[in-house]
Amino acid sequence: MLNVNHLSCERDYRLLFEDLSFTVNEGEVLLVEGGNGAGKTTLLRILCGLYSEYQGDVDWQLSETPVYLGHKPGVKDLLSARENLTWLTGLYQSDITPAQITAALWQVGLKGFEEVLCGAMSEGQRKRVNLARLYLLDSLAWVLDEPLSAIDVEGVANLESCMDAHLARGGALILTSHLPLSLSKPIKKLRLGN
Amino acid sequence: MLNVNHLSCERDYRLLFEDLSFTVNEGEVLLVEGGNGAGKTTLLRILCGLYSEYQGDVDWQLSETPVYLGHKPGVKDLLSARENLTWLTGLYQSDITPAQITAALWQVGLKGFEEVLCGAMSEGQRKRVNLARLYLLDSLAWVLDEPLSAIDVEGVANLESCMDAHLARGGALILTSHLPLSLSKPIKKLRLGN
Amino acid sequence: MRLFLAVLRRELLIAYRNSADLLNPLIFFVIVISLFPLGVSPSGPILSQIAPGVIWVAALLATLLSMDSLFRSDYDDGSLELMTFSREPLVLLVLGKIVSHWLVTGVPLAVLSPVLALMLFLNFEGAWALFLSLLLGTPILSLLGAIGASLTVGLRKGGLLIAVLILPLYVPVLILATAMVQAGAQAVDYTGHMLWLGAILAASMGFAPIAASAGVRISLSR
Amino acid sequence: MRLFLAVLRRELLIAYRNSADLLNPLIFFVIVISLFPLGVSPSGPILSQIAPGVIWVAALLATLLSMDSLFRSDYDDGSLELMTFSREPLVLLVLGKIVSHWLVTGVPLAVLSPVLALMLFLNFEGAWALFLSLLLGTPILSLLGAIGASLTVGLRKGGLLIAVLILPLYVPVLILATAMVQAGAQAVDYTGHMLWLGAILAASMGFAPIAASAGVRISLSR
Amino acid sequence: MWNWFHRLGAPKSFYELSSKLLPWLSLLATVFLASGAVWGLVFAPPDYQQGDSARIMYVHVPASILAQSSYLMMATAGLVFLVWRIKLADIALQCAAPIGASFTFLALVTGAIWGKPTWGTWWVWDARLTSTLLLFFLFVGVIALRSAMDNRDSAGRAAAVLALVGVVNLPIIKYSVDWWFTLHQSSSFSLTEKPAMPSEMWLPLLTMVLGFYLFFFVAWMLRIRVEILNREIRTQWVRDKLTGARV
Ligand code: HEM
Ligand SMILES: Nc1ncnc2c1ncn2[C@@H]1O[C@H](COP(=O)(O)OP(=O)(O)OP(=O)(O)O)[C@@H](O)[C@H]1O
Ligand SMILES: Nc1ncnc2c1ncn2[C@@H]1O[C@H](COP(=O)(O)OP(=O)(O)OP(=O)(O)O)[C@@H](O)[C@H]1O
Ligand SMILES: [Mg+2]
Ligand SMILES: [Mg+2]
Repeated sequence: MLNVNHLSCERDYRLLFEDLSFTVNEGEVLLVEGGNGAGKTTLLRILCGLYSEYQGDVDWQLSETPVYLGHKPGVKDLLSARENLTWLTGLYQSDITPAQITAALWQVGLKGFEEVLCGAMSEGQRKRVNLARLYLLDSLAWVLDEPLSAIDVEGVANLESCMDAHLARGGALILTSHLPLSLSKPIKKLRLGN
Repeated sequence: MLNVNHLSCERDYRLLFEDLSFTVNEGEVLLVEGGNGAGKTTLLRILCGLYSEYQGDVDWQLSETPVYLGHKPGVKDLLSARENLTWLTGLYQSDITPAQITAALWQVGLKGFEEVLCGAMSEGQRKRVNLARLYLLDSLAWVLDEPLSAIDVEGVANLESCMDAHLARGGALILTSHLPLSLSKPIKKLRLGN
Repeated sequence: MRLFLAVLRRELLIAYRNSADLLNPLIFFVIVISLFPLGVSPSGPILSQIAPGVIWVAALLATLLSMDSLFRSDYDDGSLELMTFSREPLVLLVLGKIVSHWLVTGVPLAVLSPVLALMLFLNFEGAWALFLSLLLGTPILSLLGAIGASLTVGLRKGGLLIAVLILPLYVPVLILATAMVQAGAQAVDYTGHMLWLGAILAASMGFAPIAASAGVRISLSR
Repeated sequence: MRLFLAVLRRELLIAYRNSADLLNPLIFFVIVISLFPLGVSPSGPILSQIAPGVIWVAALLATLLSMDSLFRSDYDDGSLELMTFSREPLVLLVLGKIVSHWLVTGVPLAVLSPVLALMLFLNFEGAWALFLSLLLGTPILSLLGAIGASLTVGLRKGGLLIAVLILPLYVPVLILATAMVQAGAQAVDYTGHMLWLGAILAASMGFAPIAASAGVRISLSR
Repeated sequence: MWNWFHRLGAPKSFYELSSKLLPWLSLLATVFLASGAVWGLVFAPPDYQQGDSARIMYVHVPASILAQSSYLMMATAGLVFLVWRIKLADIALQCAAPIGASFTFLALVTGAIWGKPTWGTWWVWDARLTSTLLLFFLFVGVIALRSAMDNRDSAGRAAAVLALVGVVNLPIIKYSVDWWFTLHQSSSFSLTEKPAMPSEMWLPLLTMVLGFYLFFFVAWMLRIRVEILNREIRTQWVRDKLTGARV
């Protein structure tokens, strides 16, 4: 699904990674490891075309765009959870019903918060609104930058099963995480930094 | 060191906690637990006088102000790591030397990044700059909101030993965390939310 | 197209949510204008002479400064990067944001302007011409302003950098429009001015959204 | 006191780091002023008549809009809440920020103003009076503006809300200063005006920092 | 005195008290307004130079007076809220702002209408007019800030601070505007040299002013009561009230 060849990148004179080549196929997980500042976020942004100063080539065999989740919450403080999610998913697909939105919000444990403005939510809740996209979008490629951070313990378990489901239906998953991750499938690891 | 009596707080019509009473003494750790949206951040902000809509009373027997670390990085993108740290610590103490600053930055693993602007740092590195305060300030009360999030594995171990040292010298520690925490001292736990 | 409407709805919803934001450009407009009699002189002849210029400059500033937040908040909370992935071209989204901005700022300004014109002792014909000029001119302001907004988003520079970038581009509009109003005030025919404004509007319609979406991509890859 | 200096150093360092920010108010000031000959009329008599008002209104706007970001970025990255814990009173920090703001905005404006005055055909005496009035007036603008900034920080409203809140409070300064310049231009003695401006400055010195730090605390407890 | 102050400060007791006062106040208000209106518009003599157009004065002047004093009251409420943290004061401030703003607006409009026949223009940059306009802006500022903040408590305190700052500046503004106007005196009209009013004119005017005051208080109380119900909706006594109202 994704082929990366001879990818290298440096940011202000510090070489982050060099001549990186890997592939990710249907149903595979790639965990990008590395300490703080190793270049995980940079790599993921490159894969999604959000950062362009690199050598080498990245190509997706994919019809739809990958789902990207970054460090920033990506939700509007002035919109309610429902409105945010409707908008966020609407960017990719036009066939999502309000009922599905509600269901997704419940699945990320925001039952009762559907109409609360995201500005009035806690750190983790805001992140959950953004994560709820994963239950709705049928893109086969997920690129998630520290999806587990700020999420509580049940939340993490929840998310892992969601990822398992995604892999089971043949999706590909590229993510970073500083916490241990337990998935049903074997986890391919890519270590950045020395 | 800290006495809290009959503390209760609600945010837009949702009761977060009610009639909370606890004390934290020298050399004690209080871990505030609870799911996303349970009210951990709110409680910590109340303890630090950053949020004022509550009933009950909070009193510190403490000469200096507690060290607070919140969800936000708390560093200026346009200042270098050194400048940020100098400024942040200068707010509390006036007797900190450049040498100490450098040492602290090395201890949080930012060797080589002293002069890099924080805007050009990764999520975790930015957080580390803020955490470096803990090595410099001699306030006996630390109030840390998810200090471990976005920090890599070695970083976490590092931080835990730093906390142990703090407790050993009779400091008090109040923190929240979604990751497991291992300290030498027994951890008092306070669970919020149902 | 569906998406274009979705953007429109979202933007208007947000604007409605902080309705203060809706009114601010308007109030700003009024206040700035009423500063001039205080600063210059309250006498009718002088004021009626400077009225078109003053009102138009105020309109320029009101649009431009409200413009600054066009992409800012989307950038801050990261929803701007998500937009670049959308299933339809980014240009459409940008255009949606611009149109909604015009609806929320430009139109009210135009509607209110005659009152202010009268307060500055402009005659009715002048006030009417002013209204028309603003109706034709403000969309141009929004379009051009969007380019500046897209380029400056992400640099935390307050509203001033964008003003510095874009105000020079506004000069032709300003000159045309004020000339038009003065013509109107002297009961001279001003269809020529209107045609020119129309032409500029059409042109900027064409390239501004493209430039703006390019600007957004540039700001994001940093 | 040590801390006051620390704030000053930090603020100036940051301003120097994005030196664009340093120049923007200035350029904004220049551009806005140069819009008037275009919008109103290039004729000398008219311009010299409106010059004091125009320049001062431009100064008002330049200060106010640069003001908007006074606490904003500190709030966004959370360093504002850390400041409230400092070992010395918050008022001191706030005052430090205000002073540095004046140093990077007010002073340059004042220094540049005579040139613009001459461009608008104001005579030398007028230009000199203008310089003095700005030197005395801009600190007041920074002080009052800080109140607005402290109250609106954390609301993502762009620079307009603060303008709406604060511009009315600027009116006395505007009136006094422009009158002073006009007096100067007609070679009338204007020590009276200067004394008044000084009095207002002293007064706002007294209460503005307190109000502003109260505002900061309010904005933070959310 | 003190605990009376605090008891009144409790929304519930204010609600009770106001429900006793309201009928009387509203009655008085209607009486004053009606009699004043009839007296002023029908029986009072026309102005000797302006004729009947001057009768709008009976609306304009009270409105203008109210505009100013309502800002004072609002600011006082703000002070009380900041000093003693009495919730009621916050509610009072929030409710006073729109009313005061509308009175100011009324003063502007009636003034403008009056200006047309007397000065031949809708608007002149006369000292009084200008300072009223600025007063209107101050009101708008408070309202804008109030509505811009989501969190209620901090919104209240912010609005209070702003109102106080405004009140500190109000005299400076009024003075400077007057001075500015006299500076340009030659170039414009003024309201300052008005003929002393005969008693047949100022008595009805006085009645109208009182009527306006009463009306202001009535409107204020009504708004406050609604707001109280809004905020205390989850408390027992409100529940009882509502259920009681329903049956
Ligand atoms: C938009 C236009 C106007 C505004 C905003 C305005 C505003 C005011 C204000 C603020 C007052 C002071 C009330 C007080 O405290 O005593 C006032 C009083 C008055 N105004 Fe106007 N005014 C306007 C137009 C006019 C016009 C056109 C006239 C008629 C020539 C007029 C005649 C008066 C009179 C007779 C009083 C009562 C004087 C007194 O009680 O001291 N006003 N107006
Ligand atoms: N600014 C706000 N305005 C109104 N309500 C808020 C605001 N911030 C948080 N809340 C509410 O307060 C509750 C507690 O929020 P808080 O941030 O304390 O949770 P938390 O325990 O820190 O969660 P997390 O683990 O996600 O950080 C949440 O339910 C949220 O809805
Ligand atoms: N905006 C930027 N400008 C310049 N350099 C940057 C920028 N952001 C990050 N860097 C540099 O790129 C390197 C990698 O940053 P990146 O964010 O990819 O790290 P990361 O692996 O995501 O770290 P973390 O685990 O903390 O998120 C860092 O060393 C940092 O110094
Ligand atoms: Mg990262
Ligand atoms: Mg939290």
